[in-house]
Amino acid sequence: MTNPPLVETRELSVHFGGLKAVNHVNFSVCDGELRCLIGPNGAGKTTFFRLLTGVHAPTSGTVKINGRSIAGLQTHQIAKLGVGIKTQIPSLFDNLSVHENIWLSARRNHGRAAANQIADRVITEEVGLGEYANTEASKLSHGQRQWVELGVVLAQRPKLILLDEPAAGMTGSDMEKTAELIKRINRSSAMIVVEHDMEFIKRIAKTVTVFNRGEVLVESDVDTVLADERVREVYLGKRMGQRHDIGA
Amino acid sequence: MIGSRNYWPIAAAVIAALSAIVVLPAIYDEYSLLQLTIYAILSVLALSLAFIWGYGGILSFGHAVFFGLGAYSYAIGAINFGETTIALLLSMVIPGLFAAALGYFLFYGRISDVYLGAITLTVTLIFFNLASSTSGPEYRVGRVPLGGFNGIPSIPQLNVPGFPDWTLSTTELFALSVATLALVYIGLRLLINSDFGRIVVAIKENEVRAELLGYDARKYKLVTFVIGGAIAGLAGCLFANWGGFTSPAVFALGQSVQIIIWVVVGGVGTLAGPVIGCVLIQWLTNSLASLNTVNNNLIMGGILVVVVLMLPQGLVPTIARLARGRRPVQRLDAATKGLGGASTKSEARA
Amino acid sequence: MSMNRRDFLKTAVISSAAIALSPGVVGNALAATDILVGSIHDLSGGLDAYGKPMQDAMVLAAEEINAAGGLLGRPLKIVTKDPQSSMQQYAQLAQELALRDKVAVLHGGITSASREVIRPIMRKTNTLYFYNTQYEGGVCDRNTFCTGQTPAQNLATAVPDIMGRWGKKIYIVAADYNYGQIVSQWVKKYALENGGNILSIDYFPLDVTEFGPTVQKIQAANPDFVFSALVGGAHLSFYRQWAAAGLKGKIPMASSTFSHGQEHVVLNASESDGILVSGNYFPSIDNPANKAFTGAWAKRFGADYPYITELAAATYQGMHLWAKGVSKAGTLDRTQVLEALESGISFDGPTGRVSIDPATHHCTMDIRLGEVKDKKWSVCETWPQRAPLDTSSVCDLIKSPNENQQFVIKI
Amino acid sequence: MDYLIAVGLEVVSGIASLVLISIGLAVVFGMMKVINLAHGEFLMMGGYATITAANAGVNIWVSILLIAPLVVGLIGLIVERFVIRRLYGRVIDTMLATWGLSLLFIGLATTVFGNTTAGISSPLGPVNIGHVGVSAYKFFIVAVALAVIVALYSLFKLSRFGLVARATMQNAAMSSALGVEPPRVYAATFAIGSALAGLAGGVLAPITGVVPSLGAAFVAKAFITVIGGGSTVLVGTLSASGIFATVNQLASFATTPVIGEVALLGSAIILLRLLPHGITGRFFKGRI
Repeated sequence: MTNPPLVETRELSVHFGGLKAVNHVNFSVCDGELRCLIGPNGAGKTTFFRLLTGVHAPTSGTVKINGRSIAGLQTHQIAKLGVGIKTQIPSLFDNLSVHENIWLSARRNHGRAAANQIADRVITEEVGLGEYANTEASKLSHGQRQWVELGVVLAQRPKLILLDEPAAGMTGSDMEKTAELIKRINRSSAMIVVEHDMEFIKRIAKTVTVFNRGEVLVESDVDTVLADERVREVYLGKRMGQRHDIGA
Repeated sequence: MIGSRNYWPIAAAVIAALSAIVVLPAIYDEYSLLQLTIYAILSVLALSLAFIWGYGGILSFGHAVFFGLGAYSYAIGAINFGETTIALLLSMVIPGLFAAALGYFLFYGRISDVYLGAITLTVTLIFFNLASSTSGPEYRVGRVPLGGFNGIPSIPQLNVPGFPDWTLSTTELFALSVATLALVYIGLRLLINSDFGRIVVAIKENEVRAELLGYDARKYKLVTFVIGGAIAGLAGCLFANWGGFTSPAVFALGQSVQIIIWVVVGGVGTLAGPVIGCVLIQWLTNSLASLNTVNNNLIMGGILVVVVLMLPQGLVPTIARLARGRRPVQRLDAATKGLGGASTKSEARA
Repeated sequence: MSMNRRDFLKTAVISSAAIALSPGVVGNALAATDILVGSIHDLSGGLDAYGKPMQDAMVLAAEEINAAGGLLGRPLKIVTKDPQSSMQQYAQLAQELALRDKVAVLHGGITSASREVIRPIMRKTNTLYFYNTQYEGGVCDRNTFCTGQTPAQNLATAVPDIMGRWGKKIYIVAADYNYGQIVSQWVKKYALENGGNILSIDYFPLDVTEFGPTVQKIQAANPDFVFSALVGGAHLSFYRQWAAAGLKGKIPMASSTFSHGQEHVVLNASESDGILVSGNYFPSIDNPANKAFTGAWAKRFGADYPYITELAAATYQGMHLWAKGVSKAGTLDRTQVLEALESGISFDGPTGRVSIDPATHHCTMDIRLGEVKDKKWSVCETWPQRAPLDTSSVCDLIKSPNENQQFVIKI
Repeated sequence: MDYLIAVGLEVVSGIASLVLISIGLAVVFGMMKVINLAHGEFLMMGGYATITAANAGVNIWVSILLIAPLVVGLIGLIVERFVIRRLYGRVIDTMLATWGLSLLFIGLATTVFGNTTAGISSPLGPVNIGHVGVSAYKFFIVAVALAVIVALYSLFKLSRFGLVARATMQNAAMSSALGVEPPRVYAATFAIGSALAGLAGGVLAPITGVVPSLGAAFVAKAFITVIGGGSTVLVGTLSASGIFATVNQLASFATTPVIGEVALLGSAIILLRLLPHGITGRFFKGRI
């Protein structure tokens, strides 16, 4: 027998009034995987992401992380299961320095003895922000703030990392660096990345799950998915027709 | 900003307190000592809110509840037991326990923001109403009638633990109050500099992020709240000692407002600021009492409006900024200091 | 490093500045010949309707004494403090008057709470203290003189008299604090002793303004009359809501507190006419001392002065009693003034003769029943020279001069 | 039976008073997310405006229904211009500044009017329900509360100003792109809230009397009612007032006014624990 999947959802649904934002989704991610979630606006991927992080409670179905149901768990308890989460808009301790931000993460997960050392390594080697270590987070550029948050998540040394649109608002070299960073992180942690930007997906993705109308449309490797007719249809069709992103 | 890890402020506090205790009784008359005593006691109260609001991010509109509970607990304990050591402990334990219960209700119910303000305000009004309606002879704890609106008079002075007959003189109460102020200041400074303190500040900065890292924000807020409540209770005990009375006025909305004003005027997010704010405002209130020409409310209200509009950070941070010449790099400088490391590079860059 | 030292200096400088600034900024530059008299009354905050006339009475009495050559050849100077209805301020200002200004005597305090804050401070600092307010009785402290009336003094005669006029079923509404509670118990005692019946006693915190449910409850109980021991501006609403519900003409009302807060000045005649008040002073009292007093008052503070309250009259008499004590002792020395005051000093003031009872340090005085009509008081009964029976049942300072407490009198 | 009707009337008029006391604060908070802690003093000034006008010979109804809201609405405009406007988006700072204003107004009123309770007597006599006399003025209070609710509903839901106001509160940038001047809308909304407070003060003046410190008794109740009501201004205020005033009046009848007050406060705490964002949900700006 192999280990149970790191994340597993069974018949997961959440309904907001009459709207079936996520409907009977069966989904799993194993150790070391890098999974991208895509889909048109309103497909339910962000809502699904929030179900995984415990922000929304499911109407029915279960989410298991590391074999353990997260029903009723608080955010911090989910974090303690070894899940690192990066939200869409960078969420940092704005008035604290980069070092302090990352130290707080290392301190929680590795104790005070190791915290400084881990924080230093993450800052200088892994996210490459050494020269900003003592800069207040609020003073950094948007891209830098995204990387700091990646660093914060990294310093947890989680088994699983959930990233919500890590490349949002980035262009060119910033996006390049982010993609590199994600690949590097993936060497030690499994990842689920919700992303809009097809260009970015092409750079990082291995397996892709496509959402549409709250359900899983296709799940396959990136080239197959991109070649799939149905995916093109929902993507192009929906892009024009529907303007609201229900999940976000 | 997370507190600095240098210990000069602590050394300064020790020296200031020791010299105050040694020198002032020699040069001031009894009246001035009593005045200084009340300033020191209320400064302890100011520190307790400075901690939970400025560092814990919890703005309670009913902070006076803990102060009042401390005063009443001490009064009831001291009159019942005769010896005051247990009463002194009670004055911290009971407000602390109440803070734990209230904090559990608030933080584990995920109540924050104006809703927290509304509930704490309501709680203090309930205490005020209940305490005010205990004037009947049936309301007594042990042999102490609660006294309703009139409160409890003739509260015994603290005695040296184990020596019921050695009650504190004016000078000794002064020394005790100043020492308490210094100790509370030092204790809070150490706490803020500790890992616990850094986490508390981080939760204030971004609660969601802290939770995502696995910190149970509710727990940290609760502990912060309990510490603040216990310190406020201690201030209440000293207050009951100073005046020898306590009345429901300690629970009044005005008392809670006053504490907030001290902190706002001095500077939220500092410890020295609220102490200075407290002393300034108290001194002003006192001076106005002898003037009889200008209405006190007029002045206090004016000060609060002007401070919020003109000095939104409060006196101490504003003065500190002016003293540093308002160079923008100084904020970075402060950030650097926060980590105890130096990085001249980042200064140059920003 | 330089930053650290600067931090240190900053903290040190600020602390020392705070220490140095706080006390003694205001120096005292008074002529050594003035006799300082402390006056501490609420001149702002919720009780100033009570405090202001008392303060004015202090001034008037001092000016009269000064006009007559002062005391011991020295002029009086009133040192006025306004505690703003805050107990903490009461404590601070009483300390200041006693320790810094070293006043010869302190007059003041309105509520019992404020008196119990002031009294221990005065005793500790050996400063003579006069409390000039009607209160619930029981204070027993050789350093303190209470010149206002107490419940037994006032109600023993008034309650039976009012019952004779209106009937035996009484509904009591009272302020929810010590005074209201105790007065209600005295009313109850005298009512029961005279065959009366108390339907209910309702207590109201001092800040209650909404009496709708109470008005309905009283109607449902249908008493012969209502006895009110309500206090303060907020409770004024009761009389108004009572009249608005049309009960003014139906159920009569008596009170021991009405008029002390100038209630009848604020209410209009149709809301207040016919209310009976048992008390010690009404401006219409017909005796030479009162004529002189009201004349002097009008001259000093204007003929349109709202109302000279009982507390103001008591304060005025308190000042004169103290002055007589000092004159008799021939010195300001506290012990000798105390002895002089205990020697049976009395003063013929606007309320008639007031004499200090040596055993209780309370006063024997005339008690009256007044009726308000058109915002003016007429005196319908006078019971001369009533002794402070309640306090004297528990307090004897001649036997035990070291007594220092407020007794709760068993009613 | 007569007594029960009288009790019922006390409850209804209690609800109406609470609605009047709170509605101005609810409008300002609900629409602008500004908590005006000087709200109680706005009531107090409405009371003084009414009494001063009535004593100067103005018709009592004009003083209550017109002069009080006008005067306080104007004061609101000034306050908005010089204080509130500088603090938009800073909820706590606004609360502190308005708290300062509250003290300032108390001081001003004390200086101008003195501290003695001022009042006018109730302009309507008693009416009898069976054998029980009640003040006819209570019916007037209920009528004013109803009129205010209808007027507010029409203003915000049916008028052009209401549409513009709600749009501005929800998205100022968008509506300014459409040619609306958000500052004007804010000022107008704050003035309306203030005027409502003034009206409440005017209406209550004959029954409570007016002292400079009058506001303190009301602001906490209004604050709790508004927070307890939640996001939707009218429904929230009505439902919270309904619950709190009923609890308060019934407890007062059964026991004492103190217990009534404590019951009100206690029910507020329980309500906020069960519904952490009030009866009608979390606050978003601009819902009426």
